[in-house]
Amino acid sequence: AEDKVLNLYSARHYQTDEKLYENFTKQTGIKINRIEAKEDELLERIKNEGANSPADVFLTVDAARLAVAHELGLFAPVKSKVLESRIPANLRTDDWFSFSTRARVIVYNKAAVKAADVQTYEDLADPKLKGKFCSRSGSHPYNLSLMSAIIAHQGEAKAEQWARGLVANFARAPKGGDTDQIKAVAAGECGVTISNTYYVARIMRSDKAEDKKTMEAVGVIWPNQKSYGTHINVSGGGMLKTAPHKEAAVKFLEYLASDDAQRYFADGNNEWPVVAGLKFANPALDSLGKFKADALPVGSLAMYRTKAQVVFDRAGFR
Amino acid sequence: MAHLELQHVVQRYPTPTGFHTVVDGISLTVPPGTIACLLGPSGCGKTTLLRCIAGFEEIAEGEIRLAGEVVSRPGFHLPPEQRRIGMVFQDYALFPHLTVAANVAFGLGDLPRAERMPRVEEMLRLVGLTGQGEKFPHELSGGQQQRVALARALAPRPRLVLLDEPFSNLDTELRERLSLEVRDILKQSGTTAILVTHDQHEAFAMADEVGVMHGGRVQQWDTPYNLYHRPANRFVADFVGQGAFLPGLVVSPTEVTVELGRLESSLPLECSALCQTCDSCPLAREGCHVDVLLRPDDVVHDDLSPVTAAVEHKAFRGAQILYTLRLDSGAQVQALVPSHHNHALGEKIGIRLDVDHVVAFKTPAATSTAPRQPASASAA
Amino acid sequence: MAHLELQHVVQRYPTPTGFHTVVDGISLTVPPGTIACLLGPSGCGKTTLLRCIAGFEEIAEGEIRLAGEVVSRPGFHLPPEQRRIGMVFQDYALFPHLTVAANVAFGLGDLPRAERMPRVEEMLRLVGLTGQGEKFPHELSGGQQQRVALARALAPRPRLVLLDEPFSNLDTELRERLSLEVRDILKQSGTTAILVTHDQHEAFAMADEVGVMHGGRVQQWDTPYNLYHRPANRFVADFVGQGAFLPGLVVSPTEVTVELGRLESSLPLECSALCQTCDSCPLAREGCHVDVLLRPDDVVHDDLSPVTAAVEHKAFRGAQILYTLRLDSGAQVQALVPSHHNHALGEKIGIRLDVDHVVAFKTPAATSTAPRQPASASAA
Amino acid sequence: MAEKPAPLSAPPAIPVISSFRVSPLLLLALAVAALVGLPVASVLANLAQGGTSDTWSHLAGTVLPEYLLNTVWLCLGVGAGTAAVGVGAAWLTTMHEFPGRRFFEWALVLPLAMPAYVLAYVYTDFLQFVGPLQTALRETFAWQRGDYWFPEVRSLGGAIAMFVSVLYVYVYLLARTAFLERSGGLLEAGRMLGLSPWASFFRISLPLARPAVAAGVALALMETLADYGTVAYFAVQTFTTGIYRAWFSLGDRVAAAQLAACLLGFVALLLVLERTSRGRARFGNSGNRRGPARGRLVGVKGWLAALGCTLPLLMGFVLPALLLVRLALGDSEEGLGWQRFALLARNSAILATLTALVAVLLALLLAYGARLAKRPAARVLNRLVGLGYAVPGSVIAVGVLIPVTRLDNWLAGQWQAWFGSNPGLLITGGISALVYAYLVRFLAVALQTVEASLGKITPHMDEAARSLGLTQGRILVRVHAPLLRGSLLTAALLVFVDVMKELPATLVMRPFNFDTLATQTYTLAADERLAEAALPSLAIVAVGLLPLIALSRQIARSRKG
Ligand SMILES: Nc1ncnc2c1ncn2[C@@H]1O[C@H](COP(=O)(O)OP(=O)(O)OP(=O)(O)O)[C@@H](O)[C@H]1O
Ligand SMILES: Nc1ncnc2c1ncn2[C@@H]1O[C@H](COP(=O)(O)OP(=O)(O)OP(=O)(O)O)[C@@H](O)[C@H]1O
Ligand SMILES: [Mg+2]
Ligand SMILES: [Mg+2]
Repeated sequence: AEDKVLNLYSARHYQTDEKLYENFTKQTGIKINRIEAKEDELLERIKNEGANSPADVFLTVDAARLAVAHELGLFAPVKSKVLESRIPANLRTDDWFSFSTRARVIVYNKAAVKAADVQTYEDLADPKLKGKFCSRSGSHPYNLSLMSAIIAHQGEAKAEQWARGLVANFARAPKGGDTDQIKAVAAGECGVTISNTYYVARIMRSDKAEDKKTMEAVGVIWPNQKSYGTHINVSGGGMLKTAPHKEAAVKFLEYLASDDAQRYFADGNNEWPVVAGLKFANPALDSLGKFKADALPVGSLAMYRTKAQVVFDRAGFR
Repeated sequence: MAHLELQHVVQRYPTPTGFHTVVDGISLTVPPGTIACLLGPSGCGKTTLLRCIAGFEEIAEGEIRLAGEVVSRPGFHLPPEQRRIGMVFQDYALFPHLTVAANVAFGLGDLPRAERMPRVEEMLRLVGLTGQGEKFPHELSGGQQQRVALARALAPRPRLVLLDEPFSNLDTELRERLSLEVRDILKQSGTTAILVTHDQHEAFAMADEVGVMHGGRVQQWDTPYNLYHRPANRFVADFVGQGAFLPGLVVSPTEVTVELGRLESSLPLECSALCQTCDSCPLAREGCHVDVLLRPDDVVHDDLSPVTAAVEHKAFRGAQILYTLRLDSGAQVQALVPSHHNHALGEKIGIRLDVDHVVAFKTPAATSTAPRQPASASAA
Repeated sequence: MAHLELQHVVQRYPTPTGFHTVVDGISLTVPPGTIACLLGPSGCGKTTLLRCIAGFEEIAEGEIRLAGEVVSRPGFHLPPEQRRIGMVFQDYALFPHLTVAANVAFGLGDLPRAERMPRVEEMLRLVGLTGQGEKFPHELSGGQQQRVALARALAPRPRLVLLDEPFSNLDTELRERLSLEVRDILKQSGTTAILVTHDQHEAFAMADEVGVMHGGRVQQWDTPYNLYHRPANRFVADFVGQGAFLPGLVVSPTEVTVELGRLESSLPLECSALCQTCDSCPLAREGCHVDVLLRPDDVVHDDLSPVTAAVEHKAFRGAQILYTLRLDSGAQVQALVPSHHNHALGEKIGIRLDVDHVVAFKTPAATSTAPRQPASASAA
Repeated sequence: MAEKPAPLSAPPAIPVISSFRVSPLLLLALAVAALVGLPVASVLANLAQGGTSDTWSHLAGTVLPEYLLNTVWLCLGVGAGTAAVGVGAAWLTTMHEFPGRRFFEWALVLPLAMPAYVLAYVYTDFLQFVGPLQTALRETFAWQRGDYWFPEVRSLGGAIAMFVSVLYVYVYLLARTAFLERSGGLLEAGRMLGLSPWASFFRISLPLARPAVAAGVALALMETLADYGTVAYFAVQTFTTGIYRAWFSLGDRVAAAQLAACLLGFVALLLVLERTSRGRARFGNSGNRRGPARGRLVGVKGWLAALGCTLPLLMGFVLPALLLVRLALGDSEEGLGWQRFALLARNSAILATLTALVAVLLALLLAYGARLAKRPAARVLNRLVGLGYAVPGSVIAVGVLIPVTRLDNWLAGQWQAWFGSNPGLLITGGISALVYAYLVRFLAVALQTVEASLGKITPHMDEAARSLGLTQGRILVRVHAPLLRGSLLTAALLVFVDVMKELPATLVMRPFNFDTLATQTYTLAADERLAEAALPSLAIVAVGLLPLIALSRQIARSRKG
């Protein structure tokens, strides 16, 4: 019998995903039942529900989480020509797949900081920027992910030194989200920060006067274009081993890699599609331009996740 | 230089439909150092009057003065804590979170620290609770709690002490001992006190003056002796002491006849010379019908007496038995008889009158205006 | 077929350091339809004993039977709600959220609806609160609340009613009326009742049998007459009624001399023939020193008497004055004198003895073992 | 009557051995307490498990000391703040008469409807450096950064202010009940002994209200300790941050649970200390004939009192509500649509109502059970139940998830063995597991409220009813429940509003496609869309508000007479 429902556990928390799912139902007639919650709690739920879990697909952001789910043996391997052909190899594994990416860029106040001084992540630790750097908390997955990448590229010792440099440059103690940092940079509370691209893009696309003013005051830089590239993280998912509706699950994963779905990620949520060469209509993403992404296999970010937190803690990056 | 003065004090509780006047125009004066008692049936407003004096109720009319100074009048109200009045509450109102000693020490804030504990000890000794200072109120019996309340009120040496049935939960012996001791303390310190009690013996034993209240008014404010022997009206006569009324006929200004014989009064029955008929006479004149009060000790058991009455009820009173007797006419009288004269219910026993003081009230007319003034006269 | 039977009941409250034995081995029997009274000083365990009977306290030893059935024994405990015992609490414990009528109707759940209201009306009439059914408890005076509590306990016609000082906040008149009425109701319905009271007159008037408690034990369980005239021990003699002890010397098996003269007792003073000395004698024999109880009515005021005593204190008692007199030896006696004999404090008045019943106890030896048995004898 | 052998006197067939201890009601209460206390106990049980020392030593060596210090300051600040504001407001409105008292009496409850995290969002948005206020200041005076001083909202002090602004209501409600139930006679006795109304407040009312105030402060502190949203947003790192860090960042759930257990141990210790310091003292009143008489505050004093009551109301409700409205109005993007809103509100209301009802029933049962129990065991169990409130929501959610899914899987196994088909998870997929999780977390609120009032009913009341033939169960229904009406309403109200605001457990435990106002707020706020989150936040406040107003007026009315 053909599955008429799909049970989705999602840690994505984007308003726009709604339309993405509706479209799937329209195309396939499969109804999506959805629970959205925080990543780690959802993992606990799946783990505890065990063999009787109703969940078919688990979607989350942050590669490290996907890797944890993989290690817990929650995902079932999926063999799908569609997925293999559309998703680049460094963005997928046997049992989970990335569907969109977001990059961590440098945002600076054009009046207070020279663009040349903030071209790489490493520049941010330079004493020149003393009292100018601000950031969200060091325990946030986005920062942990970046730190994991730095450790992967430079080793733990250098990474810690870098973190200490950042801490020394703090304009204020870490607080708030990425949007808050961008606004603080624009208002001159600090000179430079790092932010996920989709927050930047969202402000760029806003009609509000204050947002327009914000974007006028700041510049965006693709870091490390001359070395290993800008750090990216992914949003992705996979089919669960205990999925009661395996057929629908695969269909759904394939749908997420389809042009339609990929455009939702781009146009709706300002994420970069994983499918190469896709045409989308997001002026903000367009204006950010092309960039060189870090080619580090996203799965390996998970390896340094714990170490990243330890390094931040030791450096006093709260 | 009266210590406490009430002038036409009126107090009302609001009710859903208007007001309920509980204290209805009371005037009284308690000279300094006097111990006064309020007697009266349940619900007559005794507690409320005390609360007015203490300052918990504002008064609607009249004036209350303490040591010459106005403490309450409509629109002005000295807060209770500034009146320096001590109060013992009917429900004790001990502080449950404090020990007995702390309760007693509560009002001693003005005293130097060093003097506080000795004062507490002294008060505890007085009420017979030495060594119980560390207990909490809920660990005491009802009577013990009452004693703590008493000690607490007396400890700060107030100018006026109000006691709302302070001994009602004590046994007779303790009650008598304590009431005498409290009387001594009050007298020694010259403290003025007003005591509400249900126990007439207690009122008589403790008070210099006793007020009998009824329906929110003071019916009579007098010495115990006068209350008993010269009641101001029928209510007081009925309420104070025991006894029964027998219908009588005034035969001369000094004589009344009742079923049991003729009673002679040395003083005239105070009939106004002006009135021509019984109805118009405020008191009683010859030919008027009166009710004569007979106290149980006015009726003497005498086996030789030709007059007999049947035993209706008897109450053992220790040395005596209080007999309720039915006369042939059906009227009842009471007689106090030594307790070795033990007669059975229904038995007819001989009685005679031995009245040394005639108290009579005009028989209420069909119109229910009860006479307010007594026709009182001492026996020769 | 005794209705209530207690056999060696012991109850203890836990204290921080161990146990405090409050009821110390009480045995008693209350036949069906009897009204019994408990008298005793404050804190002697009366309330606690009632609570054991009602089932609120478990007992440590002994047994309580109601209508032949065991309701309490160590390890077994019939819950209070299954005992069908009514109780009136010292602090009323009215339900504040219910009207007076609803309070009274509270225990009438078993009654058909139609019968409930008439029963409530009946009870309210009985306690003199007709028409007050719609009030809430806090709108009543203390005495009125107590009457509601009484009505509530009696309404379901319990097999046994326990009353913990049910009249202590009522005025004498209402108290007497109510106690007689309650007695009548109890008697009519054949309900057994135990009443705790501090008022001896009340106990005497209401009770068929009275138990005097002290220190967790029943000192004497007897008729009022016997308690007064034949007290079982010194404590009872002291506690019940008034009076004073005068030292005396046994001069013959039927005679005792005291300061005021020689008292003759028709019955021998029950001295054991076996004992040779006073110390070994459980009661008293010739030559032994005894304390003789003199009630106030045993001492008669007689202006002609050669023996005089000084007035130490006087208490007005209505018909009489209770004089406390000091003899030349310094010993005190009390005398009840008609109230027109008004003597001043300090005045010397003539007295003589008129004892028709000698009650004497052996004078406590240096060792403080007070004699438990009286040396009692009726006068000829 | 003696000759008629009473039918009731037929001796029971089986002797009831000491009815006090094995009353069925008590057994039921114990069972419920055990059930609700299970997840808390399972969290505590982690203490016995040997920890991964790596995580511990890392945390202890780097961040834990700071977290602890922050937590202590936070607790001290919130404890002192809620006590002062709550007791002060309760004292003013119960014991005095001043302009607007009747309004304040119920309006002071309103901040409760405001989730602390929403408060944090709006105040931050308004007061931060880039917020409209500071921006306007800078523009008006041409200031630059560093030219002027402005209090930093996102700080320890700011967090304390946020918590106090909404949590004082617990203390207010409980203290108010205590003041009202207090026998006026005691205050009168105090005044007879020379105390001014102010002095009687400090020497009589306050000490007597102590169990209630302690209960209120305990609730406020437990909620503070369990909070993660607000402190995380303010970047004030507390012990709870440590728990989340151990769990999420360091991936060590055992260490996280152990930290949570330490937190619980700390809370339990505080509670025990408070109880033992009461000694043998009692706080119940026997005769509660007269309620307190209200003193009239006239002139300047009256207006000062009104001002004193206005401030917390303004801080905790009016201002944030206005800011939310401002945000919502400024939001240009299309909203959610009324239908969706109605659905969310309905879901929230269903959960909150259901939980409130069950919680009140269980709280009454548990509190009464402890009253019946002569031994302290039941009371200890109740304290355990009470601890649930101090556990961070995510931890309790997982704590609940474990036993519930185990039971569920076992049931499914049994079903399959008997009927051959696999029914899937029956409990986890429904609302019941969620309600259970709420109970584990919020029963404490109801329990504290009910217990505080039950203690004030003299035991003679029970005894009088028993001597009138009522069993313990019926006494509960006919005497205690009506006497406690005010407290039961209060308890229901507190739970209702708490459930409306609850997030972590709702997120992870909810059934498929079941969104509430709180999850909606979260979805938007987590995406850093504050303006859009304003609308569902307002809805939470609004939906919570209606019963709040209705009930608090009801409570005010039930106290008359
Ligand atoms: N707060 C109140 N509101 C309305 N009526 C009241 C209030 N308090 C008392 N009353 C009524 O006022 C009357 C007098 O009450 P009060 O307490 O003064 O009587 P009391 O003489 O002290 O009686 P008792 O001897 O029984 O204590 C009673 O009829 C009572 O019902
Ligand atoms: N719950 C309790 N815990 C410990 N001791 C108690 C308790 N209740 C009463 N007691 C003690 O037991 C003794 C007897 O108390 P009980 O209440 O039975 O006295 P009572 O004879 O009724 O006194 P009263 O006439 O004053 O009411 C007292 O010494 C009292 O202190
Ligand atoms: Mg009174
Ligand atoms: Mg007692």
